[in-house]
Amino acid sequence: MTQIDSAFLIRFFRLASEQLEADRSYLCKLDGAIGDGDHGTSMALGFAAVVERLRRPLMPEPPTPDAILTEAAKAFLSEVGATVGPLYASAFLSGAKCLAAGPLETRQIGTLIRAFADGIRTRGKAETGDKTMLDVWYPAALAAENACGDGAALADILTAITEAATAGRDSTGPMIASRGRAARLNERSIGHIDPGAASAALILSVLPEVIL
Amino acid sequence: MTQIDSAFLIRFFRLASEQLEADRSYLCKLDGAIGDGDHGTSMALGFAAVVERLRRPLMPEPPTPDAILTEAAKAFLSEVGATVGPLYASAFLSGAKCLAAGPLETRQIGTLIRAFADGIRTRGKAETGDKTMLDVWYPAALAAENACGDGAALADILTAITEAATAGRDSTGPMIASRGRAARLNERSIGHIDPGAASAALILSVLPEVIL
Amino acid sequence: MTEVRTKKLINAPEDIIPQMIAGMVSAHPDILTVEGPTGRAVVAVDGPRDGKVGIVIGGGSGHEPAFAGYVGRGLADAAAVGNVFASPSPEQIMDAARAVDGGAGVMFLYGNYTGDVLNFDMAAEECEGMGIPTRSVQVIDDVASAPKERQHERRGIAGDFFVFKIAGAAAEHGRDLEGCYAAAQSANANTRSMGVALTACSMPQTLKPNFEIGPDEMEIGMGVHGEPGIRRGKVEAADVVTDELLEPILEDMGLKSGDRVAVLVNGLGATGQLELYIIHRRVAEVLGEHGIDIHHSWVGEYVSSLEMAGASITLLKLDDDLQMLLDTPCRTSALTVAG
Amino acid sequence: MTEVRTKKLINAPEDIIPQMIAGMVSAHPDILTVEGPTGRAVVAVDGPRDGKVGIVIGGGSGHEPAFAGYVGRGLADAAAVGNVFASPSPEQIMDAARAVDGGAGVMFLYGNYTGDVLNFDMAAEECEGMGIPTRSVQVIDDVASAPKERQHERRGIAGDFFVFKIAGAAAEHGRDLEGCYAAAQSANANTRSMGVALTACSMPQTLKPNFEIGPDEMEIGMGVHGEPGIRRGKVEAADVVTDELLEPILEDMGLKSGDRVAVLVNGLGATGQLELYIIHRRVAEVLGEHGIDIHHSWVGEYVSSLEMAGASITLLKLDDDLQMLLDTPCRTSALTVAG
Ligand SMILES: Nc1ncnc2c1ncn2[C@@H]1O[C@H](COP(=O)(O)OP(=O)(O)O)[C@@H](O)[C@H]1O
Ligand SMILES: Nc1ncnc2c1ncn2[C@@H]1O[C@H](COP(=O)(O)OP(=O)(O)O)[C@@H](O)[C@H]1O
Ligand SMILES: [Mg+2]
Ligand SMILES: [Mg+2]
Ligand SMILES: [Mg+2]
Ligand SMILES: [Mg+2]
Repeated sequence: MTQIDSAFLIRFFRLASEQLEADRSYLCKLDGAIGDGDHGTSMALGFAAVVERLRRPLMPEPPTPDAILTEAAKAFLSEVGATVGPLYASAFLSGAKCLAAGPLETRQIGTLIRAFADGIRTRGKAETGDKTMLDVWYPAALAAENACGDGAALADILTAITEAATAGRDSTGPMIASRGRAARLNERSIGHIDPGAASAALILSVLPEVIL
Repeated sequence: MTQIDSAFLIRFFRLASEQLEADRSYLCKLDGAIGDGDHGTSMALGFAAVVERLRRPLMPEPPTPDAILTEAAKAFLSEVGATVGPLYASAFLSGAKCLAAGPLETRQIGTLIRAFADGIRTRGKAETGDKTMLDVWYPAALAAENACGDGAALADILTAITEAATAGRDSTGPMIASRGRAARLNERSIGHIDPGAASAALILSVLPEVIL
Repeated sequence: MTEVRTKKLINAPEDIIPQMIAGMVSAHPDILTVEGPTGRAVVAVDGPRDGKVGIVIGGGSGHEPAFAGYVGRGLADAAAVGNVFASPSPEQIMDAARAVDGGAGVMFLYGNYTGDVLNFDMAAEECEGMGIPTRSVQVIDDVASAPKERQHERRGIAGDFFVFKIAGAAAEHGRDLEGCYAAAQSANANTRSMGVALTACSMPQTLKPNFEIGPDEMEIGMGVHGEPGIRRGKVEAADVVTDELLEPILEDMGLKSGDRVAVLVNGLGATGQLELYIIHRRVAEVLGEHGIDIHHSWVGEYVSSLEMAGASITLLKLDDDLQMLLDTPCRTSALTVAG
Repeated sequence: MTEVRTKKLINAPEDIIPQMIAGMVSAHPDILTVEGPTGRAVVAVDGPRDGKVGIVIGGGSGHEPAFAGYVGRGLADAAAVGNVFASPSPEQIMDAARAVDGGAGVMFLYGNYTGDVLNFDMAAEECEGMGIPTRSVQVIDDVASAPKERQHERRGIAGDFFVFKIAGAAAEHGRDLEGCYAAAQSANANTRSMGVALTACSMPQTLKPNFEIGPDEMEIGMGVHGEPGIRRGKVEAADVVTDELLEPILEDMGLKSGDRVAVLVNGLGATGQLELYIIHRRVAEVLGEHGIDIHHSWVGEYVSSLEMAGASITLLKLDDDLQMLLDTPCRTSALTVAG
């Protein structure tokens, strides 16, 4: 794929949904350690709801990328609520704004990732370093933008994203959580990977398959 | 000891109580299989209550054997209730009647055992073969009476009791229960030793130590 | 699994019953008090009255809120509280009987277990000796525990709830001993239950599971003390289990279209209301298919089995009198029916 | 131990919430109904009224009887029911809000969790957009979850019970939105809890324990979703545990002789009333030693954590207004206060 268009997004949601479903219990287990054990379920249900929604007719026909992201936001939010519902709904709505003028070049994937991250931050008020999903979304966005700016090949941009996402996920291990459920643990959150960071890395990990 | 007198009874209750306490969880486990898992506790508590009661002054002073058994009945019954409270209270009261005229020869232990058995039967309406404690008490009584009638030595009478008690206990394994909690199991009670029979055999097993 | 000890929030095991009773009275001093030297008779503060039949319920502990949770105005006047899974003694029952005797006689109600029958009968004999007329009702609702031809041998499980409620209301309405007895027996004859257990419970003294049950097994028809039931098998879907519990009840009662029932979906301990309501949903569905009307339902822990996982379903078939008695207000720690 | 799957009486895991709701409504049709397209707003049949502030409570499932068990006349007008341990969505909350809006505004009450705050805030924004004035109260009773200086960050656990009850009564008395909000915030400011967990709970989707806890361990201060607490150690005697839970509560509230409180000893799931009353006995003893008066106690499962074993203690410090509101009659499936 050369463009971040409707087909891209539909494929992205489908692959991400499959990935999250496959890793449902891994994510629940991470969440059990410092949270309430439901993160895998909420993410799997939320993305499945998006995929389900995108199977049905959308206006306009064919749907624009921003229409797809807007519907994805609604579908995710109304299906799961939870903490991730509002956060990912904001991510997708912020992505919708960023694609409102039309598709982006695939190389500009960093722009969309940053839009997602900004949406999450606006809604949840967290910053990087708080041991949340943002510790994956922002580093991934930055890595993608830098690689793109450096003129890297598409495959290398994607590698940069995956590497940054993995590193971001792992960086949450030694952090003390200061947002969400884990924030009440203080030092006891140390040594555990943040489940939301792990699911963010899983979502981003499907990009090569979406694009290449 | 040559007589079944007050000293005999006091020693009997103490040793039986120790034995039941030691086998508490074995009895609970047997009861768990075909009942409700409390038999060891009820027996241990009941006999401990008797011992405790016999430590305190009794009227007349020194107490007669029947006074001891009457107090034992009260103490057991008021401590545990349960199924075994009324049954052993009746056993002891029936024993009290049998010793009302004064102590028996030790060789006549079968008479006391039969009195216990009769008391249990009157209260609980069970018969031998119903898979209850009576499948130990009656065979033990009979074995003691027979050995005594045959002119056997005291040690042999005691051996006859213990053997009959053990055999009686084991005989409950293949039986179908028709009294008590296990009676609702029909065939499913087959293959399990009756807990009340097992505790009866334990009680009788202390007689050699009481007497010899 | 049997090696692991069940964790409980208790002090010395020999103190649990007196401490539980002290806890109940400290929590509900407006409803409950203790009377008599045994310390095991939990009595309603404003229950017993001159001229009213005294209602005494009781049994072993480990079934909370049964039995003392049903003591209070309009329900039982007193409960005799036994050790865990062990009938109270005649002395303990007598403390309860003496506390509630108002000159109109005393009715004893308890589950049909050898131990309870023996002990309550001894207490009844003692009452008669003192000139207190008594009547005794053994609750026999558990259809899994004996076939219909021998239904008088059946165990009493969660059906206690309905039989006690009806008896208490009859006494509250000022019926005489025979009248109360007739109402209770009518409730008893019209109450059927069946349960399923998923895990074992552990006695506070041993902290070890009372029986073995495989990690994927359930036992249909198991009793509230963990007495074996009628079928062991793999755990199935809630609707399948519900149908298996409900069918023998419907059949045994011969319920038919147009009949009216009250429903109790009872949790045994570890099974929570999320699951119990899923069961009730199916109960309502099946009753609806049969044209049977639900007058009222209770869903929760009403007669438990320590921390056993599992549930039971109880139906009480109503006529106008039973319905009126069921709707009669009462105020106890476990059940409030508002006027 | 983590290999064994927890046994539950459910059908397909994805159906549990709709089926639980269907079960609740089928069990309590005189109290509950469902309104709105999401099917997740459980509404009081005779709660919402013109001119009365609408009381909406809610949160994730798995805490039964919270939240829908507290819907009914005199308490909450509706509950928004989320998935297990997951906040309801804004749409689901809006179904509840629309159902209870009687022109006097809507008050949202829920435990203080990021997910609930985010979703309820979105709903509140939507209400404001529609011209429905709203107020939101985040319950913050769990003293184990943050120090006093950061008490606004604390989690809401069993204290929901008291805060919801007070809010519902305030609305029932016809107070306006600000009046209801003031009462609820007063309850919130005067409610403190702390809990202990003995075993893990398992999500219906995984049937695996949410966290690991040793066979002889307890966790003091654990949250109602199994969020880690403040100390892990060997299980101790009930009195020792009770003291450890009670002390920080007393200290945090600065309770002193002559104060009056309401007490809730809450079971998390597998821990039964036998144990809960033993705890209450000690609570009453300690409060007595401090000269603190108990106005009323509740002991049982009021805010649960699936099948977790454990308990929590909650105190509500009363003034005359809070006491009057606490005593105000209500009729819900989980709590009836008779008039
Ligand atoms: N304020 C926030 N901003 C961004 N991400 C957050 C915030 N709070 C929590 N998270 C993320 O949400 C994840 C937890 O999600 P989930 O388990 O679905 O929600 P809940 O804690 O409500 O059960 C955390 O691991 C963290 O990454
Ligand atoms: N009617 C009876 N007559 C004699 N013994 C009986 C009778 N019913 C029960 N038992 C004995 O009681 C034993 C059970 O005692 P226990 O477990 O203490 O009582 P419960 O069944 O009330 O828990 C049985 O194993 C059996 O030996
Ligand atoms: Mg979570
Ligand atoms: Mg037993
Ligand atoms: Mg027993
Ligand atoms: Mg959650």
